[in-house]
This record gives sequence, structure tokens and C-alpha cells, in this order.
Amino acid sequence: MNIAFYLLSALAVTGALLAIRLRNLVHATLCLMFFFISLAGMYVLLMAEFIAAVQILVYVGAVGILILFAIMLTHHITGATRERISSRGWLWGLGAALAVLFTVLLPVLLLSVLPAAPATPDFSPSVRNIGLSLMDPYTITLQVMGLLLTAALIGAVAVASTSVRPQDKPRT
Amino acid sequence: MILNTLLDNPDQILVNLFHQGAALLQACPALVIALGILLSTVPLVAIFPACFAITTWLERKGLARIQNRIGPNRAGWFGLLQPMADGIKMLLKEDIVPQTSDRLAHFLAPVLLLIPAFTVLSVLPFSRNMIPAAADTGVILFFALGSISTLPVFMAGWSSHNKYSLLGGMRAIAQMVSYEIPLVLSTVTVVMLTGSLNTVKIVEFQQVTHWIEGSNPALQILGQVLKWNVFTPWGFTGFLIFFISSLAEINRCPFDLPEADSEIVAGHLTEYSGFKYALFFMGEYVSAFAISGLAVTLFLGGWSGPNIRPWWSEDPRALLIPGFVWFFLKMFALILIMIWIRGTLPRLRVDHLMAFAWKFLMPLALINIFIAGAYYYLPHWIGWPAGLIVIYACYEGLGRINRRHLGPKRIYRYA
Amino acid sequence: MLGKGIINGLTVTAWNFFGSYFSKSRLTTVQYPEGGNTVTAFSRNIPFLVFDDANAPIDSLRCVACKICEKECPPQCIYIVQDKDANGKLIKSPKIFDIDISVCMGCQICVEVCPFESIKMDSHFELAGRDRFADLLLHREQLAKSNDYYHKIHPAEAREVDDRLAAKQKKAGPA
Amino acid sequence: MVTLQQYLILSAVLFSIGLLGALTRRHAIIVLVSIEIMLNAANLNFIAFWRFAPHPGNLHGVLFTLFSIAVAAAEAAVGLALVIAVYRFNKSPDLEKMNSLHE
Repeated sequence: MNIAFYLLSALAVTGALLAIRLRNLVHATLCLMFFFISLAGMYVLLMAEFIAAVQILVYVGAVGILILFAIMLTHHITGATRERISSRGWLWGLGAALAVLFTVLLPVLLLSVLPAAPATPDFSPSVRNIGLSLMDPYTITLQVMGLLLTAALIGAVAVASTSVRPQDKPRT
Repeated sequence: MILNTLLDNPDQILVNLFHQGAALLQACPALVIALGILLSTVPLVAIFPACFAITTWLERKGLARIQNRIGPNRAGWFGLLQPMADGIKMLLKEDIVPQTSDRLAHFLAPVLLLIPAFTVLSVLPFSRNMIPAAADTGVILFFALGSISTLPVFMAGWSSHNKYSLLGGMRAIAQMVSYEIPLVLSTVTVVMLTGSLNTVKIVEFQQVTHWIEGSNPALQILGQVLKWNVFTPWGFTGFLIFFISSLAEINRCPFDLPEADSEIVAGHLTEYSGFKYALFFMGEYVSAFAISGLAVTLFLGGWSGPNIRPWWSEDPRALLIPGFVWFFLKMFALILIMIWIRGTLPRLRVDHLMAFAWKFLMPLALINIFIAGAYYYLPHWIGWPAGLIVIYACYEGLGRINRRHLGPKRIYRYA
Repeated sequence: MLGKGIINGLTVTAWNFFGSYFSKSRLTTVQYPEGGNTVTAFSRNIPFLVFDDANAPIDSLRCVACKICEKECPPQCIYIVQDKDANGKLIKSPKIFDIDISVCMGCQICVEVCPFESIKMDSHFELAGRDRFADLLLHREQLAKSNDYYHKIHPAEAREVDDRLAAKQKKAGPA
Repeated sequence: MVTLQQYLILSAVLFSIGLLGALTRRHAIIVLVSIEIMLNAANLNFIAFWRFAPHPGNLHGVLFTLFSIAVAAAEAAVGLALVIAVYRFNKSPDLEKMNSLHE
């Protein structure tokens, strides 16, 4: 259990770091996929098998592929540009991220009292239970989610399909 | 003694082997776990590449006969050693990597393709108690792991640094993503009626348990066959949609646009040679087995087939012909149909391919879900014919609507 | 009904599949080494040189080393050197006549331009060798083949050629 | 046995990495990727807390993660569509060049 956790967390942290730092966008996205998959493994360690499956299905199968498509549509295919990849105020960004980590997140985590072991060692929710809770306390949320996804679908198509560029517009 | 217990119930051979082994290794629990892992993975890793070899031979022979040729007949008896010869040839070939390619991704792609292809096999129940991972989320796990396989295809296409490869890779992704929707929607019906994502429960739902456990052999046979999902209107439609989408999902003819050799050389495989090409090939065939296996599990009754209980057996669920024999028979029947289709149909055009998925299969799959819901609540003597009529009407209607967009019928003057 | 065409197509292929096991006339494939000779009278691949006298093949070559074929050959696979007699005078016979069959494309232009009916197309196709240079460069000894052989492989064409040569001789005879 | 604290520390580190990416990269798509990393770190938190909660039977953490994944998918779809739309105007995915509202 411990070994699996450390392996997966090493993979997740490396994947995430490479995903944000690699120059080549396609490589960055592939590293992101490894990050997603290692998080799915983490969910399996936490006995949330269904969430692991959904994580792979949605993140690797859909979001990752979507990002790859977006890269193909907006970027040179090789992705090897020699330009500066960091923004102008990158030092401020680095400082802010480290500050958040070391002054807010880690102190709070290290100082608070947390349970060391799960209350029920072998509890794994069945898909049936997840489905039933979606139908009983979370009905409205589920409906809203459906609405959100539909709106996102239509919105994405509408935003991306406008092919009018500023120079094509007739000037009045 | 051990052999006797193993042969007593041929259906449960691996389970009994595990129990025997566990009894021997009682002292060391870690070894028992290792034995369990070995017994559930080694057969998969051994059997499916062998099936791959047989299928390449079957495919070459079948296609040859369809075209009135003889097919491979030199290596071994009826050319049966041809896969071996192919394998040796592939191994000995030079492994060419394009100079401008992305070395790491180019190397990783075929390896990464094999991982999801083999892992999805672990949720298929090959026989009673013979499932490597009896996950509660079986079906969704299958699709989740299967959806990873778009990634190596893209990696292969992109890393080769070849425009044909890239085109093939992009085509493959677009096709796999589009056809995943009707594929998943067609399984929803089965999951709805069974009330579980667990593949074992889905198979058991397709058996009439009290007939099988009864004493009448005729009823035992009927009970194994009669309740297959494919024998209901929604099941049959679902099976057709599933099968067609699975053809697209594994890039088989007539949806083999990603590797359309007459248009884009070999798509994402263009820059692969030697052993890596063989790995790609194997990955494709193993995913074909996996998705046929899922079709068998969901619609064709999994391991159940015309079967009776052996007269010597005490176990009420024992089977004379082992369940995995039926499973593999049905799986190979589906593979043969795929070969037959490959020998018959020409390749689709890209826009037709997309239109077929989004304008025909997806609406039909959605309608099918409603029909399955109605079937669940209606008595069967109404639900069956009514479902059939509604499904047929929708099929014809969708066909008519789609035909209008196809334009006038083309006349081939020189063909 | 939608999908009728697909079902029709599938029946046709199934019919072909099973038919190929029952009717011998469907299987037109001839298996190469043991399937017998499939070379017909219309088959042509590389050129050969015709001679008339079986006792002295090289001396009775019809070729006069005029080098027209060498000049016309599109891939330039023919190499000819004219022979000289004891006095160093050129005679109408090739000393060297080489064809590089790895270059020859079998276009038959040499046959068409030859005024002496001395170069013709062969139908022998088992040309593979173990040495990619020596075995694929044919010399006049290997290229020389008798008129009888020509009659054997392309009978109709050889008869025509013989008639034409006889007519020529008859025309030349009285003069 | 892995404790809750370890999961939370991992999730905090991942969140900071995401934050770092979002704050320092210029490429619009990579910024979106960083936001996805942050969302994933939050999901890990939810699942970890659910697992170590006194009553895991009520599944709130799992369902919240499920919804969060759905929201992330919607966000990715709309975000990438926006990136493509903006790219059409600017001919560049660079966020620093997207600094004017008029044409």
C-alpha cells in the first residue's frame, strides 16, 4: 500500500511538473495524461473504483484528447518553438505558488489533527449505492449537471464555429 | 488424485487448480496471492497472442477464399505455421525509426497500445468464476481502459513526423471518439435491464437459473440459451449498434480509414516496421478480441451455450462443455463475421463515416434505450412485438431521413 | 429496406467463399513450381539473340553488330563491341553483346528496330541468380538461342519471321 | 498504512504545481492544463476526506468528485473552444498578446 502510494505520488508530481514546464506542448499533454492515470490509481488505493474509471474515461479519454486537438488546431505540429515560454511576471507567479504552499497549505495540514486510518478498512461503495444517491439526495444536482453539460456542448460549438475573422467583416 | 478433481468439473479447472495450489501453499499467504495473480494473468497473456496468431491465419485464408484464391498454404499443414513464419520475419526485420521522429513517443506508442488492450480482458467473464477482475464497475472499467487506446494511436501518428501518419492518427481519434458514443449508449440498455455494471451479473441475467439447476436436460439447454439479450428487440438492435461501432472502434473494415492504404499509405503505422509494427498489429487484434468478448458477454449470453450438467457431477451449476469453450466459440464467430465484412464492404468516406455515427447510430441507440425501458415495464407478450415494430419503424425512418442527405444516386459509368 | 445492399454483398462473398471449396473452376490460381508451365505464346520478358546453325551457335548469330538496338534501348542496357578479323578489319558480327537484365525493362524496342530479325523476346523468366552483378549481366553465349527454340516459344511469330527472311533472300537471290 | 495527512500533502503539492503553471506560463492551453491539475488536486482531497470520514457510507465525497469531474469536462470543452476562437483573432495562443478588447 505504501509503496504503491509513493510510486503513484512520484508519478503524479513528475507528470504535473513536466506538464506545466515542458516546451513541447504535445509532450506536456502526454505527461498530463500520466498525471491523470496516476491519480486514477490513487483513487483505486482509496477504494473509489468507480471514480477511478470515470477519471480515466473523462480525463484521459475526453479532456486529454480535446487538449491534443486544440493543440493541433492552434499550434505548429512539431511544437518546437524557441520562444520564451514563461510569462513576463513568472518570478511573481513562482513566489505566489510557493507562498501558498508553504505559508497556507502545508502549515494548516501539518498542524491540524487528522485521522490516521480509515474508519472502515474495506468499505468500497457499490455502483448501485452511487446511483441511488444520485437519484435521491442529489437529483437536482444531477439535473443541473445535465443542463450544464448541454449548455457547455452548445456553447463550445457556438464559440468555436464562428469562422468570421476581423478582416472578413464588412466595414460600415 | 489432483488430476481427478480437476477433471471432475472441467468448467472450473482454473478455480480448482487454485484451490489445490492454495492448499499446498497454505503456509505462505503471499505465495497464495501470487498463485492467484499468476493463474488469472498467465492464461490471458498466453491464450490471446495464440488467438491472434490463429486469427491472422483465419483472416488470410478467409479473405483469400472470398476472393477465390487459395491463401497461405506453404508453411506447415494448410499454411497453419504461416503466423509463425510471419512472426519470425517481423522479428528479423530492420527496425527503422525516422530521423526527425520523436524517439521516445515513437518507441512508447506500440507498447502503450498493448497495455489497455490486455487490461480490458480482465473484466471479461470467460466462464463461471473465471474472471480475472470481478469488478463491480466492470462495463464502465472496460470502456475507461479502452478509451486510453486512442492515446498511443495519436502518439504513433504524431511522433512519426510524417503527414500521412498524422492524418491517420487524427482520423483514428475522431473516429474512436465519435463511435464511442453509440457504443456506450447501446450497452446502456443491457445495464439498465440487468441493473448492474458487473459483467458476471450481466451474464447470469441471461440465464434461466431454475431451469439450469433443475433435472430436465432439455430445459437445461433452453435455460442457457433462451434469455440471451440478443433475442429481444432492444437487445438485437443494441447488438447491431454495438457490433458496428466496435468495428469502427478497432479500425476494422469498412471503417479502416485511419490505415486506409489507398489514401494515406498506412496511417499511423506508416513509419513503423519490424517488431513494433507486429506489436501494433497484435494490439489491434487483441482489442478486437476484447470488444468481441464484451459483445458476447453483453448480448450473446457470455459463457452460456447449449449445455447440460454432467451426470457424474454433484455441483448443480456444473457444465458438460466448459463455459469458456462456448465463450471462445462465440468470440471467434464474431471475429469471423468481421473477416467476412472485411471481404465484402468497401471503405467509407470520412464525412459518411461521421454522419453514420452521429445521424444514424446515435439516434437509434437513444431510441433503443427508451424501448428497453418500455420493455422492462410492459408484459413480454406486448413488449416483444411492440418493441420490434417501433424499432423497425425508427430504423426505416432514420434511414429515409439520412438518405435524403446523401444526394442523388451515383451511377458508375466505367465500373 | 436500408441495408439490403450490404446483405446482398455479404451473400455474394459467402457464395464465393463456399464455392471456392466445391468448384475447381473458381480457383484460378496456379501454384508456381508444381502448378505446371503457365508461360503462353504471348509472354515476353527479356531479349535473346537468334542463331541458325546449331553446330556453331556463336558464328551463326544473325546479329551484324549494327548497334541500332544499343542506341535505341531506353534504359541503355545493351553493350555491343564489333568483332575484327585477323587483319584488324571490322566484320559483321558482335565480339561482345551484353544485356544487363537488372536494367532491361522488357520494352521490346530493340526487337522492333532490328532490321535483321536477330534479336527477339524470350519468355524464360527464372532469371534469379546468387550474384547481383555477374549473374544478371548476360553475355552473347547465354543470350544466343536457336531458331528452333524461337519456334518453340513463339510459333506464330517465328513462322512469320521465317517467311519474311525467305522472301528477302528470294528477292536478293536473283540479283 | 498511508495516512490522511499524506494524501492531503500530495494534493497540496499538486495544487501548488497547478497554480505555478497557471501563473507562469504564457500559452493559453497550458494555463487550462494547469487549472485541470488544480481541479484534480481538489478531487483527490474530496476522495481522501470521504475515505477517512467516520461514515463513508453516505458518499458525499464521491458524488462531489463526480460532479466536479463533470464540471471540469464542461470547463475544458468551453475553455478550449474559447482558446480556438481567440486564436482565430490573434493568430497566437499567447496570453500576453490577448490584451486588447477591440479589434
